[in-house]
Amino acid sequence: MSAPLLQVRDLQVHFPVFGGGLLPRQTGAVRAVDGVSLTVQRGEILGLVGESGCGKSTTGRAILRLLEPTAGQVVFDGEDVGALQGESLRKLRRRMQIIFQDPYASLNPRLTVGDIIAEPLATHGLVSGRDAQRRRAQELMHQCGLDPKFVRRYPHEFSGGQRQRIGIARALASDPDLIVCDEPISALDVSIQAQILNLLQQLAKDRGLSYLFIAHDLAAVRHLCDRIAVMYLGRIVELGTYAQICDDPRHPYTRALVSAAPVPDPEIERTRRRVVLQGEVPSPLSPPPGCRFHTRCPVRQASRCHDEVPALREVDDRQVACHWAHDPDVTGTG
Amino acid sequence: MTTFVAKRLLQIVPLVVLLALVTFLLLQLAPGGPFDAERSFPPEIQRQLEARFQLDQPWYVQFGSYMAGLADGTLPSLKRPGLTVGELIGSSFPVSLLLGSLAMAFALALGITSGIIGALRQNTIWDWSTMSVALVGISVPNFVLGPLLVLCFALGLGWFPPARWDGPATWVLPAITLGLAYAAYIARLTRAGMLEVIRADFVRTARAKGLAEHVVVLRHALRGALAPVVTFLGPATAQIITGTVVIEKVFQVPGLGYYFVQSALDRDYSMVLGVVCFYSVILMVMNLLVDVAYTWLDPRVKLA
Amino acid sequence: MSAADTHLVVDERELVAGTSLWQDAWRRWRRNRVSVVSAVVLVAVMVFCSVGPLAAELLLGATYDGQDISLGASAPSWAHPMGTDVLGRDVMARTMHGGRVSLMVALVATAVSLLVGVTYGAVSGFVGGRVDAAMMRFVDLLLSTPYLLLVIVLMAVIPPSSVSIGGLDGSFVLMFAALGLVSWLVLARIVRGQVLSLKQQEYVEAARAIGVPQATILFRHIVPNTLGPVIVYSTLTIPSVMLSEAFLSFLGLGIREPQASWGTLVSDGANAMVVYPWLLLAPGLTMTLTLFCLNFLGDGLRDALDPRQGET
Amino acid sequence: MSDHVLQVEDLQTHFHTEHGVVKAVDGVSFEVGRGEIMGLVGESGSGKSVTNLSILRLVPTPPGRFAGGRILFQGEDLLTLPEARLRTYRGNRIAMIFQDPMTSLNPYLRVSRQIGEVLELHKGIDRAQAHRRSIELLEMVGIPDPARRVDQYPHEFSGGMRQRVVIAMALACEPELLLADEPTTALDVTIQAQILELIQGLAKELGTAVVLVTHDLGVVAGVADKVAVMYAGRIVERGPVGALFSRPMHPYTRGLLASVPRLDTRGRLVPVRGMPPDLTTLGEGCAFRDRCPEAFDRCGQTPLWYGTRQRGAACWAQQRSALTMPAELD
Repeated sequence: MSAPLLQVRDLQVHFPVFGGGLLPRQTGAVRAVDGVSLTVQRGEILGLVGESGCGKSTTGRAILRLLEPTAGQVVFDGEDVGALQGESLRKLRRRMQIIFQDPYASLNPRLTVGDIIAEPLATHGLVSGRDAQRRRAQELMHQCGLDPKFVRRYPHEFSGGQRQRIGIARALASDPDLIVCDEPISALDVSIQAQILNLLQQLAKDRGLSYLFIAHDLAAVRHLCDRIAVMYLGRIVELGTYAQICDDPRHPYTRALVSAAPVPDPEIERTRRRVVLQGEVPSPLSPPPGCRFHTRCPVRQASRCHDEVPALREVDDRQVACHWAHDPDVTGTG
Repeated sequence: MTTFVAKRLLQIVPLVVLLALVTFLLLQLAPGGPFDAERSFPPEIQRQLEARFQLDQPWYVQFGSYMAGLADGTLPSLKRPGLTVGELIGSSFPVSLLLGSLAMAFALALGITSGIIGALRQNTIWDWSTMSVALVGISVPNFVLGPLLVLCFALGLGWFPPARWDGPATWVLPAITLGLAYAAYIARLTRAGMLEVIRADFVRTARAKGLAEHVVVLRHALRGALAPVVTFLGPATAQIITGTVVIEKVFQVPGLGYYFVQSALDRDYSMVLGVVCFYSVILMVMNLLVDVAYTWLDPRVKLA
Repeated sequence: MSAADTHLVVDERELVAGTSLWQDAWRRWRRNRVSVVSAVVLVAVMVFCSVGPLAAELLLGATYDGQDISLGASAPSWAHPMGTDVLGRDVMARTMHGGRVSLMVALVATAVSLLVGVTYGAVSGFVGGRVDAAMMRFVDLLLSTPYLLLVIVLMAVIPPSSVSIGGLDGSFVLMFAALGLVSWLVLARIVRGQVLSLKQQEYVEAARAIGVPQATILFRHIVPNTLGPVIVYSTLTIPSVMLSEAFLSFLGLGIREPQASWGTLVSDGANAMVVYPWLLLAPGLTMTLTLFCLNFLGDGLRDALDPRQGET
Repeated sequence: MSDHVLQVEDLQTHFHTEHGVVKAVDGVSFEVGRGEIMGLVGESGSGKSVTNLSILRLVPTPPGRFAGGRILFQGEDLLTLPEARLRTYRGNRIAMIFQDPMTSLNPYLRVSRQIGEVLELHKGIDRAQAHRRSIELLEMVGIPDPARRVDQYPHEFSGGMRQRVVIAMALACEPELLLADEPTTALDVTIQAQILELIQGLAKELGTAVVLVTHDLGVVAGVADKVAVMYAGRIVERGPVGALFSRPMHPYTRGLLASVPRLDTRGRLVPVRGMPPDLTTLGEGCAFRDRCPEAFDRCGQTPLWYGTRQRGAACWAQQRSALTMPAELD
């Protein structure tokens, strides 16, 4: 295997919390991302799944340096992203793009669709001349399933699904190698979600793109991704191929997630065994000691889960962060 | 909560001193002095006067003695011999306070009621007419409104005395004149707040519980709708302080406001400084009360 | 570019024209009849005040300071449509002149407050962090003082002659400065809030992800989106500045004789209203009408520019 | 009249906007029995939420207007009931749960007050009794330490806990009918599982009839007994949950099922093409025909219901195929 396109090592993003008083001073930190390591190969789609507040979006933004990481390293195609400044960082941005969740907030309402899609072209000098840029924008619109004759329209004149296509066209404009997709379908209607998923899949295939696909919907991730990383409270708890994660999860949290995801088939729904987790996700302001999942874990064992942080270890060709991942007596896996 | 209030009260002291300093320097830098105009004074008397009020001292000594005098209430007025600033404020402020309070009470009662009516009857003749009246209220300057009311209700119909300040009958016109613009403002704020809250999910929940409409409005919607009104009360106090200045002139009310203007024109430095400090303290305390009221209104707000 | 892409070169004439948010707002505003009428009346008032004095002088021979003591205070007539004051000056000419002064003070002071407020707010919001905290602390501090009292002191103690610039009367200069400097505070807060929230918008993040330079982000993505609230707020600042000017003039602290503003005219009128009511009514009603239209215009613009209103 | 708790007959709820009349609900009929959970499925703008709101007449009028139909609750037409009488049903015999637990609780009032006022109003008990009962209700919906939490404000609860509070409030008077409008859409999957389990358990234990509005076919498959699929203001297909999922009759239902990614397989997604129609410009004919792979000339006319009241679809293609093969009805 060649060197991975993206390599993230022990990434941490902490948001300082300021207390009151005349002069604000830091009283704590939200540990949104707390030691995430992952790799994305060329042409690979890696899914990053977790519930709201688990730090998956923050991870995505820190990789693109839209947020400054507190610690850790992001290496993109051999270059240390964290060390780049000014012009060299701008150059790198051409090769890493992002698609957002909210198709309404992610497009500047005052610019035409043509201007929005052409912005990367103009910024990086990829296409010069307004006419040429507009033509290229129209090509991109066509590739994303939009009618090119609407190039002069404004975002508010499009539906949610169409706006998401505009966002995709903008991300593709600079011909990137990696796109971070931050929940690109969760704000869309069911029948539109499939259109966008298929478009993303097609584009990845045609252009050899890599995605870091962030989502909370395990089914969508399974459909699209080669490998999946599951996050809980700022950490990755399990990382494996889509089949390993969805069909044979080892971490108790992944198992709960898989079993909670509804399947549109009453027969399966009626027969399958469900792991309903008790309680709520603890605050990332004061995460529990030891294994972060132990407060809700159905198979936790006295003292060790509470005292010792489980490392992300290799278990049966995948990585799991659970003390008992290899122990079928505890986890109940066959 | 108590520590918050204590902290804020303590903050008032340096702020007021700072403000007093700015005022003082402004007075110092302006050409001319308090006793310049009185040409009849022979030079030595003027020097005596200046020495008595320490005007011949360096500015920081003057400022220090002014502040000390203000603090213990012994600062004499420059232009009214024998009277201290404290006595002058003490005798005239209650009138301004009564006027301001009456105006504010009138404004709140009228404003909140018509705001609620406007919101609940949105896009009807009720809404349209109350809001038009409110817009008129905002647009008519009180020094135009005051004389007009006097012309109409005092001189024309003879219902109220045209001026002066003795007894409830004389309070009516000044209070209405001062309060109407605020009533209009509060009506608009209440209506906007109400319209926003009335569409909120939790109001729909309240309806789904089977509560009667007046319970829905008064128990569930009104508190949220009043938030902008409470926020407005801070700046409103500041405006009503200056507002009384005009009303006191129009209706010849012996209040502190117009006194202040006269003192400024007469260059009665100690009086000007005293009133600025006094009103600043009132305003800052009022702002503090608004913040505290806000926590009572909205349990999500934490004071820190 | 493959051969399949050639059909994409859509003819210029086939492009579907879009409707920008400005065009949308303009359409919404035009439907608001009261607001449009207000705008028309305002233009009429401005013409009345700017061209009016010239016409009055040519047609009626009336100027704002021309006295005819023998005439004294006379009721409205054909020669003096709004009557004359105690010195025999034409009230209409004085009302026009006063309007000129009031409108000019309001416009200049609003321009000052726009310049200061927008710059201050934008810098504070865009830089963020400690600078923002300090800058906003300062604004809060000023807002918590009875600053109009300070303006009163300022106007009372500074002799206008000491600050006159060029041919401009010192009382004007003082007024511009005093009112401009107190009305920028709220505007700065609004702009700062806007900038802060826009900075968080995903389309600004998208621009950063593309590598768009900071200055371009500010002027292409942030500033145009703050304009709506700024326009609305400044239309509402004009009447409030006008009121403050009139308020100071009414107290005898503003514009000085023989110059007149609506505030001084109303003040004079109020003193004589029992005997000569037209002295109060002419300037008072003109001013009220103007303020009324400005407020209606501001309301209409807010409804048109606020997208939430557009949906209902 | 029947053993149905709720029977909706040809409901029509229209909105008069400046762009024209929007027929948000255009002739919807269904019924729910005791202890039965009916899933009402559709995408945004399909009219499913408006249908639910219409039942308690919570649609703001104007701009809304009930243009026709009947809503029979225990045989009584809610649409013609005097407002005062309807209020004695709301929150008492018919309760409602809304989508977003973050906004559907009053932020200014304590939880005890919000649950208590329903009890005081409908059960005529005093404040102290209501307070005690509120604690019991919180306990029932699985909120730990209810005696302490009952006096807290909504912002002190997490999303899942707030939805439990909402459910406790809805169940306070043991309603015969529960209207749940996307009750889990705003929640995480693991919390969704908890809430669905709770609703399902209550329907079975208390015999409450439930109308569950959702866009998530998976949720319906897991919880509902029967399903109605809505598109552009009409029910296009309905049936028992098993039959509807295994043998969908309407092309839209089939399209939805084929476009949802599934956790158990990784087949190819076949999205429904195009976009939902604009309700203001909807004319005669099947609203789905522009997106339908099976549309033919007949679809220009509004399709008739094909099938029975329990199982059927509004589709001409069904009619056509019925001529050539025996109808399959459950």
